[in-house]
Amino acid sequence: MNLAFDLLLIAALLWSAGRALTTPDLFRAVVLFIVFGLLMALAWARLDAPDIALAEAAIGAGLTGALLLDALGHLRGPVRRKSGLIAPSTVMSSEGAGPPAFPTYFLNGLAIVLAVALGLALAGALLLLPEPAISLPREVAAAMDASGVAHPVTAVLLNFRGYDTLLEVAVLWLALLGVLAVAGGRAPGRAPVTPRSARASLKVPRLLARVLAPLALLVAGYLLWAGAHQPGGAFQAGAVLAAAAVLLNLAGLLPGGATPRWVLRAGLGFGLLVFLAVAAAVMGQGVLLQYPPAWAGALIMLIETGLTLSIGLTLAGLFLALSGASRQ
Amino acid sequence: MLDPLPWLILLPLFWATLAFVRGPGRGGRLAVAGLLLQLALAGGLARQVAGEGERVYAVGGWGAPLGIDLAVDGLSAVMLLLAQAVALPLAVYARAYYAAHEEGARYFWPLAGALLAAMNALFLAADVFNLYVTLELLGLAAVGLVAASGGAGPVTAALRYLMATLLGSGAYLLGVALLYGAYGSVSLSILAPLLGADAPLAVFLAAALMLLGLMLKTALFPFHFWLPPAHGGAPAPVSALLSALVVKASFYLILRLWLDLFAPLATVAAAQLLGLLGAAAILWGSLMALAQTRLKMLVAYSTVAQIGYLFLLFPLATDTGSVASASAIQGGVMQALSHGLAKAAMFAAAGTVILSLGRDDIARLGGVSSRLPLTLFTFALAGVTLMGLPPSGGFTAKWLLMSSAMHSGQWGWVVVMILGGLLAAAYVFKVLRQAFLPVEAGTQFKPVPRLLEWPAFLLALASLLLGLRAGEVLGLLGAG
Amino acid sequence: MSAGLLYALAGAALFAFGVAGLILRSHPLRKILAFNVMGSGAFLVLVGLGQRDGTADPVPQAMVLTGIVVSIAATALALALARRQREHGNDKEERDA
Amino acid sequence: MTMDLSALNQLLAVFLLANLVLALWRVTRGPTPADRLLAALLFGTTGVALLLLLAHAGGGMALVDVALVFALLAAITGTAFSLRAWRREEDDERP
Repeated sequence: MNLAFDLLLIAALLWSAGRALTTPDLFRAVVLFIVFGLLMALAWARLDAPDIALAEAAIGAGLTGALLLDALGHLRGPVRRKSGLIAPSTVMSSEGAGPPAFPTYFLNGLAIVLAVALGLALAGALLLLPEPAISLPREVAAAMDASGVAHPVTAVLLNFRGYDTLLEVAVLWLALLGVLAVAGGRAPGRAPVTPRSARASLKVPRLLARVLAPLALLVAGYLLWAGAHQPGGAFQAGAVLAAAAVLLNLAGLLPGGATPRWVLRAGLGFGLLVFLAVAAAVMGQGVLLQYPPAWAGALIMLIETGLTLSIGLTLAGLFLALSGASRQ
Repeated sequence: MLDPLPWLILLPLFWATLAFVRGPGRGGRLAVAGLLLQLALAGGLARQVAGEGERVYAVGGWGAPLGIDLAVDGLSAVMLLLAQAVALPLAVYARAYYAAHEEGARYFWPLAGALLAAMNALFLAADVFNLYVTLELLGLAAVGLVAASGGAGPVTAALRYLMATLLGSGAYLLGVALLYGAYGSVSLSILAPLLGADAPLAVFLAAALMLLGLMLKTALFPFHFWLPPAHGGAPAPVSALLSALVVKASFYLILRLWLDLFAPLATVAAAQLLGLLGAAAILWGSLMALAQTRLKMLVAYSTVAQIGYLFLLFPLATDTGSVASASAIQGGVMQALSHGLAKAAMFAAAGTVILSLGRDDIARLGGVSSRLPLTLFTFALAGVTLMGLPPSGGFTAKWLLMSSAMHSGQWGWVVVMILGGLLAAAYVFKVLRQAFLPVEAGTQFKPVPRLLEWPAFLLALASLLLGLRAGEVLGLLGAG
Repeated sequence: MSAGLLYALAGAALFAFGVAGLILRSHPLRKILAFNVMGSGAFLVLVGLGQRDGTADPVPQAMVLTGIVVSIAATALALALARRQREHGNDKEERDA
Repeated sequence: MTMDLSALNQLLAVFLLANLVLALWRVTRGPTPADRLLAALLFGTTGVALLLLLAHAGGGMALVDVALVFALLAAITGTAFSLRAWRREEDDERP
């Protein structure tokens, strides 16, 4: 029966992903992709990975879904320009105009053959793989007492491999920089102007936003606190915060914009700066990111709190910058 | 005493974040100060490596396999020096450039800081998953820089660049997943001794995926399609950073994986294939450069060609005996260094021409020789390195590669290198000839600040003098 | 066959889907979906393969959390670029008209 | 896998998942955008039920948190759809 569950879930995953990439209608593709994200969250739950399930539900399905739905209106309609990966003129698809030429058939065929070969080779390789020589879970378990937290994933994320996380926070901040650079520099962000006719339709979303935003704040606080001893932590908490901001923006209660003022810029950089400062400060006693054992728990909590704020702002900023930029 | 190793990663992140908080367009002076410090730190680290050899740094004090290790040896020390040495003059140049030309200036400094941090972190990483994170950091910073001016051309180029770089890092990540599944660790020092020629199929697949992904990021022919529009369309300081450094970072990683981790899997056939792609890149890139009508596109296609030389080292260093192999690796690294310096100078010079003339059509460069003599001289000096004439670093590089080819009896590569040098001479002289023509009627040369011309000149001079100091560089390379 | 290995196999298939989609589809939005599918595939291989023996392994789980954050960062940047590109296309059309 | 579903829970889980697969079919078939999105929202609710079941069956209490986030986020996706995509969808369908 377990196997039946897994096979059904995997079939649904493959079907939704495959259809999202092949269905001719973009809207349908995005909805299928959101469904794919939800199914992935279920798969993570099934794989004993509740931390990832949380992140996937909040980031993968929630925020990515909102970003895609918001972008959809701007990216639909006839495509005037190709942005093919190989070359503008050699790859076409059903979204382009005109029947594909012979080299297109050939290249498309080649790509399909290569992808199928890759999939089969991977499957074969996975089935033939012997057991690994090293067991990291055992190493993690042995070092848990010195990590300052009680939840293994948090210990890996913020202590054993905290350096990865430092760089990853930088990646997120960097993406916002890129979005601001591309979307910004135009009309300053203002609350979306709502025509009288549309105002009535915002009634329900506004009510929803007013009820859900405080609730989201509460959930974010809970997830942050929970991270020390059970699944949760800064990323999930930040994502829930960001989702609340997105909802407020959609309901017209929070202005979008791509030119953050300095307080907001400080908030966006705050988490990274705290992380960097802690990483540097502990070097007085040892090496980069080596927390003194007695302080490890407190320092990790400090970093996570800063990160929750900045990750929330950054993720929300990714949406608000785009949403504000398009409403000039 | 300040340990230079972690600070090479923290410092650029610090000034990048502070520049962001200070606001759009701010932070240039902070960046120059930070880069000065970084250059000193990289110098200090190189001296450490030259004196004490390879060094491992366990972040968080945990050590592999539980924690993440950083490591520095001769190769990474040389690459770190190159990155800071190119970035510092470019930062001085960029301040002058953006003072005259505001487009794309708003987030240049934070993006550039993140780019430098990513590169330094990549050169120091000794953990395949950590390398993945640095690759993503580097890729997104580079794409952001290309797109920052917001124009139609750069945005399209940036989107294509982003898709290529994401496909590349996706393939790399799957390779990491397979390695973890096979051995239970992602640390290079743990994985290397476990990996043998009898490795399971998954490990061969991992090697192929990681190398392919990185080739896409390095823009090796035929994966070069994204490079010319991205490097040619970005503002000049960005083109210089990207062409001089960013493609070298993924090349460095290919070299490191080939020589260390995947050495037991490396076959002569695979090495010959890489060499053939490199040869095709040299010829195709040079011919395309020759066919360009815009100066920056010519310089960008020249990068496609010069990347080709880097890949000639693989057939020369695989199963050819220690003498040929050592000289091939030295030649490849010298090529990465001298091309880095020369290409930064060349793009900076092209940017100066654009700022002064307002355009970069090669056919209408008349008068540059008399109005911008220093900039033209910079371009010519950098050209000497690309052609591989003595005493430049490019000459040393090609001489080392050729002697390795002769040693192992692979004469074909010698022919390719000679042809490549001739073609480079052809496209460099195509520009110089136009520049020496008289000023076209109605052409206005805007005066340019000296801080625009001198940093570029210093970079070109460094690429030329590198040949004279090759002994020291190669000594450092062999130290760890 | 353990559940981990089963999901790793599904991940391999998803990765191949994503690669094919990224190469074959031309619309930027579709490419963005494709690389997300590709990433999810790689994540499933990473965690599934690490948990072949049926015990949870926090190390690849933490790595996937990192990967998810990187994915949304790249998605947002790609969407921003695609939208800007489309705006330029629309501007051009208006000028041409 | 620490999670070992008891026979009844297993049956229920498979049943809920089968529901999801049917909803997935509705998402692909449409025919109207509202059909698609309602089906997608059904994913949220059924997903919550499924997660609670998995938590009950030994997947750990953390899955209850996942269900909580699921429920919260489904509201947001729904709003994003109705306010942004749906109206545009109707615009598109007008001749």
